[in-house]
Amino acid sequence: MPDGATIALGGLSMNSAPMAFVRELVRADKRDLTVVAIVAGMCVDWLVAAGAVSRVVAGLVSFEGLGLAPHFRRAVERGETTMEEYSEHLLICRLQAQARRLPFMPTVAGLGTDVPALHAGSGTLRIETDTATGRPYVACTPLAVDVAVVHVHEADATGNARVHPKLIWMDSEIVNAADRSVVTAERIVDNASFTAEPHRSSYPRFMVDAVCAAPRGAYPTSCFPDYGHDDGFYADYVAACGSPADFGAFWERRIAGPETWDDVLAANGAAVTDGRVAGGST
Amino acid sequence: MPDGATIALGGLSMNSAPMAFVRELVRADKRDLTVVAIVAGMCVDWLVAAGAVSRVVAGLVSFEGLGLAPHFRRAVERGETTMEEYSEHLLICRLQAQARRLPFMPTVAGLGTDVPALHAGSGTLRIETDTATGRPYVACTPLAVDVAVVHVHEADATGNARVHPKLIWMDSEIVNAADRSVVTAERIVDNASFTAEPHRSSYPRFMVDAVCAAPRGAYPTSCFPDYGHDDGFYADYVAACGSPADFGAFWERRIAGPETWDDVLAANGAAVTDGRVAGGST
Amino acid sequence: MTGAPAVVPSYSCTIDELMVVAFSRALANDTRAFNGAASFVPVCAYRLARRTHAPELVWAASSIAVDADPAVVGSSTLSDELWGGASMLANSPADFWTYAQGARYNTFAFRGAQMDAYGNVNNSVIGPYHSPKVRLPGGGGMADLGCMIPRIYLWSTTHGPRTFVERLDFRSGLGWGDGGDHRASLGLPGGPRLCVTSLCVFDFEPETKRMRLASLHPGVSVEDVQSATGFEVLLPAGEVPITAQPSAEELHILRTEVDPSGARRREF
Amino acid sequence: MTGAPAVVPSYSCTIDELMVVAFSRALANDTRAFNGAASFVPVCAYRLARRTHAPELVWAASSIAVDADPAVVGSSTLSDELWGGASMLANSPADFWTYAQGARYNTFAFRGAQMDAYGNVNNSVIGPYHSPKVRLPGGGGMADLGCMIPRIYLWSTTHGPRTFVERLDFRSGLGWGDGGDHRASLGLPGGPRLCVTSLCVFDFEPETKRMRLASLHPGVSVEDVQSATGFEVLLPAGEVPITAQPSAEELHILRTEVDPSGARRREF
Repeated sequence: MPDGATIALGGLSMNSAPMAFVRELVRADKRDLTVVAIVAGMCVDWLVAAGAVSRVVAGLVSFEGLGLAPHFRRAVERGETTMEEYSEHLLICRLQAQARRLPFMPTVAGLGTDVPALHAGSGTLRIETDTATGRPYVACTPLAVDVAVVHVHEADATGNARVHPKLIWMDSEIVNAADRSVVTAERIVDNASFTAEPHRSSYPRFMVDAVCAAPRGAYPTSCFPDYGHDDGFYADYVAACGSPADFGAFWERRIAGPETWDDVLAANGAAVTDGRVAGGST
Repeated sequence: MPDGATIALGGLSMNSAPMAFVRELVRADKRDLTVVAIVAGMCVDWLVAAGAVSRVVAGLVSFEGLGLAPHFRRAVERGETTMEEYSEHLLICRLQAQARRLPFMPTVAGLGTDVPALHAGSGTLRIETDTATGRPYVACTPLAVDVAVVHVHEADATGNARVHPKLIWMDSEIVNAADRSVVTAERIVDNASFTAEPHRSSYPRFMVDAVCAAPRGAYPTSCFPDYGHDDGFYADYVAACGSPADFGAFWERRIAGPETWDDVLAANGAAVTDGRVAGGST
Repeated sequence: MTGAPAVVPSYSCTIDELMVVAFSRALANDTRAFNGAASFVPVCAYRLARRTHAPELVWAASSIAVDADPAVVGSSTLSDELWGGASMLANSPADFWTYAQGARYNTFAFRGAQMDAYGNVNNSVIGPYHSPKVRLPGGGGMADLGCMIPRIYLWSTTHGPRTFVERLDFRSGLGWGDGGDHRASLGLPGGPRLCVTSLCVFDFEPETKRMRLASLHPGVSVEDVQSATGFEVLLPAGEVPITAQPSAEELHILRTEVDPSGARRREF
Repeated sequence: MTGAPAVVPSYSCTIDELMVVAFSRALANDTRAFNGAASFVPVCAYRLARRTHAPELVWAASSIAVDADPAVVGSSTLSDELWGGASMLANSPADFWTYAQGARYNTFAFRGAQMDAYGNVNNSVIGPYHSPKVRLPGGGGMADLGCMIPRIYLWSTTHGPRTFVERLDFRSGLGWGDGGDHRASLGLPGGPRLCVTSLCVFDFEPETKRMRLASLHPGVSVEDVQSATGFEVLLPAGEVPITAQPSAEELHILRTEVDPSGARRREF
């Protein structure tokens, strides 16, 4: 993952983001990344806080009812990071055009809004008119992605992977579009686990280039049904963002400083157990 | 289902066609139907044999290695039935354009072949050029469908429906495109069966307008894992097509004549049991 | 972010309850709805309607869990805590977006940091787009679903002149667009039906498609609404009615079955 | 439907085995293949290659069952009987067609009632399209996958002049199109690599993209092939090799593990 790469992150809002992987990017001191995330929050904020991101390509970046994503917000307001803003579906259509090797995907999404005009210059979206009906549509051009990273419940050593109880969010869209894909998994299991229930597999091995074990690897986002998102972490994070000194300490103690991901979990009172994470802030 | 309607049939080749429903159409003496079927065989041949079909909209109609579909073949050769021929994916794209209320879906499928030119006059397919890249694509226009009929393993009284072990073929494409949908089901089950495993549901109740119990309703096509297709029926059917008299007798005895669907199964030695249909011709 | 005047209803219910009930009563039996993030008022309204006058109403929790009937509403309207009792977990790309594009789902509710008289919303920036005073989260699915879904509902728990503005700083999501037949001219179905706020209920004047007072919450005057609204508020012919009081049954169901933990108050 | 001369190989294997092995040897370790209906020769070739020189080869039975490893090949190559041992059952619209369009599946084999020198195929009609002598099944996915998949293989168990024609009555599926750079000019990846027939193996001359003799099955002469072929057969520089004999190991694996029931002979 070189500096300057375009990396797409899975998950949706406070659910199933590949946070353990994101922390590794933070610690590897990456620079100038373009981060594609359809509906995101904490994962983008960590990378922006680390100074790793020059451009965010997204439909939404927030902590839902728990607040704005503070570093994302500030970096864009200061012009330090570019927000290349799409809507969810316009971004999905760009990813689908890439995955399906189409010159564009058409959609009515975005018509009448100010979103398409943001991209008239770059040409990534074009408003066109159907020749037969005269109906307008938005032509969404392919979005190239170097690496997609998604978090799953189980994977085998060859790359077969699955989400429990099924793949519901839009992670498959980034995996399908990306040149290479990395899966982080709560558990590494035998291939026999897949052949026993092949109808439950989410990704075949040939769509996955690397697999990493990452128990509780989506923390502080959820990986239900195993664990929910950690409200307390979000609240503490937002509170710490009130002052650079507070945030520096928080960042060092609870995110970037601990040696291993297990240490991060321990520092947040969210060590791997059988139960769901409930609260968890230390 | 009025005469002249456009009806889409689910299943793929020798798998999971809604045959019990098709037989009801035969017995109801329907006329002038347009039948949409992506990859079909016996279901189309029965309707053509009954004189119910003026137009077939399909990618493929055959009995695979067991032969051509004799009535379909003859009716098209005689000009009695029109074959509006697409490829699988061109047809899927037309159905998707309809389902998604798009003016067209683009694809590279069909480029360089003679298929798009078949539809230049009607305009249902158009070869266009992407304005930005100069790449050609086929614009597939919406295909309106009055009623889709698909066969599933289980449905509840409200219309929730599922295929075991999962929906693999393209039936969802016709359900999504159609104005109304009918599900025939091997078993009617309680809603609790769906709420217990909601990740396994194939269609939500609001996509289904009517549910009919039809045990072994896909016979002689398969409904695996419950039962396979009946090689013997196909062979007997093809053999009977050698002479009108033979076929008349076969048709009356084994398809159109029996009073109920259970009687059809009995006449074909394929009565509902717990095992797979094996052979089965009488 | 709001300059809304305090409203103390003279009812035995709170403003969140009044809003949920007003929203709920507007929902027909053939409603097929879903929800996004931080949508407690709509979620409670859908659940309440289903338990009262609209038994066949479809609600897909988080756009995923069809016919969910959870015991409680939790801290996120995208959490699986909301999915209990569902008959189907739909896949977002293959199922949800197809149902939404085909208007199989026919009802969606959204709100923005700014909303204009035509029910368009801004959730992207406050100030100039490229040097914003506040960078907001982004429109998410509003630009999509505003175009695809025929029955759009808006709500605001912060009715004030910074929310209801004459001109959006950015149009993230489509309501009636420029008004009149603009939306239809784009080939798009339906449009916004109601906007339920902390002061009143707006509908949309049929010709211009501008917000029009449909009812005032108890204790709120036309002048209160106008002074809390950055655009000219259209008035109906005749007297403006008072938003109907929730029934005892509605309140009981809302408080004990639909949202016993009071999650709806998270938005206030 | 064929005027092919009888071929009696002088080997201790049958023609179906020779064809399967020749096909199999052409498959690289990074092959990611799937199959459609009545595709016994390709199915056996994929399975054999995976068990011999291409252990990482992907084969999705019926385009659905990824990495299937069934005990036997049954009477249909679309039947679930073929899906045993799979690691994933893919959904056709959401998964298969995306993988195919993106060339994540990179290998497909098809054949037609007619094939031309450029590897284009006809499975739609014999005779004029609108008043056909024979209405064939239709191209199915050939028009799609011929355009999407970079590594196309053709096979024919009925090598004769009615199958290999100068001019197709209808082009149902795309090979090298009009030859030369036609395919690339349409923005399409790759193209046909080999055509394995009951008489010989063809490859494609790199410039014109016309079929060229790559090897003759034992006992078959160049003249036999030309007289069974309706277009001019290109010859390689130098002598035409004989199709390599299957090894004892290949034959053993094919007969005992890959296809013990002899389903491959259904095509002959």
